[in-house]
Amino acid sequence: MTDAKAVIAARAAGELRDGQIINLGIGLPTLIANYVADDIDVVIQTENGAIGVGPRPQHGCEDRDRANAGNQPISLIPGGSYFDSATSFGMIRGGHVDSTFLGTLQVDEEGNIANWIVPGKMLAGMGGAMDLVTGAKIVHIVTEHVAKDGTSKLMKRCTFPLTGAKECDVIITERAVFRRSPDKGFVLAEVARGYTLDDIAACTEMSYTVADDLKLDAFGGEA
Amino acid sequence: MTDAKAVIAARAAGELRDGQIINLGIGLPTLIANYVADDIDVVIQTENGAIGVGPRPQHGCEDRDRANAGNQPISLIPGGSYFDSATSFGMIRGGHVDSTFLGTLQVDEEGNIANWIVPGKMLAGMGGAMDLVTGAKIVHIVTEHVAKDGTSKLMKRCTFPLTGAKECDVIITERAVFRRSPDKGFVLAEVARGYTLDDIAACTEMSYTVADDLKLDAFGGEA
Amino acid sequence: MPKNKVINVEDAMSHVKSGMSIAVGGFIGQGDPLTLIDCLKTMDVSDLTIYENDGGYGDRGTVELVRQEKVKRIVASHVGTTPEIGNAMNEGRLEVVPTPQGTLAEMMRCGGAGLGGFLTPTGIGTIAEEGKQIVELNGRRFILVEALRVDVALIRAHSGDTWGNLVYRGTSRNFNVVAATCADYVIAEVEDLYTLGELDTNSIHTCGIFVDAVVRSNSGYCVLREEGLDD
Amino acid sequence: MPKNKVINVEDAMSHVKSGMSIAVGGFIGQGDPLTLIDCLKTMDVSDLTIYENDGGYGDRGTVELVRQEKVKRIVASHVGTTPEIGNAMNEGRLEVVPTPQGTLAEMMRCGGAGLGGFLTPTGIGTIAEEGKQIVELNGRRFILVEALRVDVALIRAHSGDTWGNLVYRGTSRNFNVVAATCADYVIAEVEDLYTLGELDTNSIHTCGIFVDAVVRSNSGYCVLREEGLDD
Repeated sequence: MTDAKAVIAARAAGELRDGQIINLGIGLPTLIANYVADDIDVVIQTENGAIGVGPRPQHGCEDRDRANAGNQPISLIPGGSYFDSATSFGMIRGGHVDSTFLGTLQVDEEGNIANWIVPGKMLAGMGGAMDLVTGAKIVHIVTEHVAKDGTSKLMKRCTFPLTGAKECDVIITERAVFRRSPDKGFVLAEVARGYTLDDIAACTEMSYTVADDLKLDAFGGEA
Repeated sequence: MTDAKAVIAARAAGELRDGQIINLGIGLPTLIANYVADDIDVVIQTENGAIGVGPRPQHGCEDRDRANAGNQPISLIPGGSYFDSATSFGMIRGGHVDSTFLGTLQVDEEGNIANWIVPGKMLAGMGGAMDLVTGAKIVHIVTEHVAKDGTSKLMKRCTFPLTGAKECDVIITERAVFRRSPDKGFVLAEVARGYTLDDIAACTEMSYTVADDLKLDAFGGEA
Repeated sequence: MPKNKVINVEDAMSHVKSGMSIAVGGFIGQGDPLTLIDCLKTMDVSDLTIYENDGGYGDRGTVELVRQEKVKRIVASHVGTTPEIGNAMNEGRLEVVPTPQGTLAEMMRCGGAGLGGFLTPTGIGTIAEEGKQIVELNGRRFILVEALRVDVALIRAHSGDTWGNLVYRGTSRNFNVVAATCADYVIAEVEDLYTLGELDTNSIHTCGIFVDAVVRSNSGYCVLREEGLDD
Repeated sequence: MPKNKVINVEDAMSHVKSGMSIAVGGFIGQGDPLTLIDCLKTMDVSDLTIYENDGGYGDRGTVELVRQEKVKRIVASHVGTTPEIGNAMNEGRLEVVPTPQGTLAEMMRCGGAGLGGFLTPTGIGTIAEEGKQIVELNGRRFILVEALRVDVALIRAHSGDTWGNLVYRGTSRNFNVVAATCADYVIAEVEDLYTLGELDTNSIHTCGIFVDAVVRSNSGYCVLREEGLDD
């Protein structure tokens, strides 16, 4: 397992708890569903209006009226159902979704998230991300640790327009896991195989402290 | 036809226009459904969560899960359906109900309505009346012209707490019909059989003007 | 597989403690959660605040909790169908806060949907304005009503599955839908219980995401059904 | 009997005039009212303001009206699935107002429900605050968002009856439900049309009270269905 995205998705799946309701953002976060442990049952909500999202339907069974927010065909597990957008965001904003996993452009030491617009580039829009980071009980940012130009995506202060202020609870990269506590800010909890504490310090712009029970070789890399 | 309530209900039914959505208050207004003309189709909404209210079901077919806001058993006409309270008041407040007919304790020359509480007497509550007078496009007050003590229910100024301010559009009693215009206030449009202009003046406390095309012997009494 | 939330009524209702706020579904008997109310009658709780359209019908419904002096305050649109509530109020044993029906429904929905409040034209120029902030937008005046969050919700559905997906029947849907969304702990009694996947995915009225415990309705409701209705 | 609202698409769409505001249902192709959009493409209208979650998918949807320069402004949560909209914006031919998805849905619902506005925590601390009134309640800050009313709504349902009762299918329900409530004139295209009384009274998603015209979907939607979906 050497692909960074696969490492991140697999580690993110380890955050899941039995019985949780989760929402997975488009792209990398969607991959998390592939790594859910056998003894864990989670229920996946998609903000365009379905809950209990199951595997991709068998070839030939795709249906224009059954898709997720990324327009990929879906099936429902037993107990799943469909609803309208106002109800969907009532669930999300109302704290009925336990956990969301979102990719990002930037995240900073205050927990600010910037993942919807790069100034000067083509506008896509925030979609449901602002509602998700505001409403979900636990907000996980899942992202590669550094940008393509080598700079840290975990910054002192986001420079792009924010998606949410002080909303990020957990950051999961292919190199480390950080958890934010109300008094101490982000705390480095885990370092992936193949990285040292110094490696993480060198590629992380934001301030953080190191957990007393820090786990080294915690995930990823060659087992 | 000498019973005042029957006269009022029959005259009120004459206000209905084909295709209208209407809501009928509990008590006297409910009787209006019995007088709808054959060539008029109206759709009745009840605020507890049904539309297309039809006749009382046949004896033995009453059902605890199918009733109106007055707890009377209902049936639905084809096209009718059920919904929740938030949706129901979305319809009402949102102006999707064309016309409501409500009884009252008092109504005054400004169009103020007081129909939910008599100070010092047992409290019942406003139910959905405040929403109905605010949201329905046309608000009809259907009421006996005078109270049991002989005083006019059509007052200069309501003395009981209001249900709605300046919301009444039409007043229908067993003696007369008044319509409120934005500039002239209430205008006497019709006088029932058996009453003269002087009779109406004598039993009406609120100010009003008389329509140019006033109809005398317009309804009620012995035909 | 989504969690099985079916438990017995006593275990579910043990979440109700003295001093709590409770949203109750139903409309003068249509869809009232009578199994849950019957259980509450046997419990040693007091000082409850009830948010409900009404107090029930005749001597059946939350009015029974008022008679037992378990309730200190009821926020409702109408209590005229339960004379005992008016008596309790007049004797100073109960506070009643009359609230327009649409406003009460929207308070519950708003709290359930994570909104802080809403602007309604209902009640402008009446005592419903009292103590409320008024906001003027585009020349119209609105009452700012705060969203409602409560400790527990008690609701009733016709059909349900083990995860708490619910389908109501006829006019018994009413306040049950919004009450289900605005509480920290939501208990639903259901007449007909189905295994997962039996209910139509396209026709669920309350999603199981909102529900914490599913309880089977007992015969209490059926007895009421046989009583028939007044006219 | 409730009114028969089934008319042909041209008569229904003749209510759309230059300069109007239009709410459009659908979500990147799921439930987009393509029959109505196809008709609009043939009409001589301009300066439209569109409220919709997105601009469609690829080159199909309201993006087609943007290409024709009929649209001056689109209020949406996401336009990333229709590059042509980004191009039009960058070239100054179109104004795009990005709006959080939940806020946009609630704006439509609020306008349809006769409310003046609502307080949302979504977007606090972001540019979504800009130009908006902030209301503090119980120590929390909320954005006051005004309700949306528009001239026309264009929506699509799977099944409908002649009065305009609608049933959606799967995730094609989305914004169609709220868009149906907030317009002066609501046009619904339906794939399957039923006579009154054929749809389940307990499972209607949009009540006919909200709908002004019912139009049969043409094959346009089916063509899209055959195209399959991207991954």
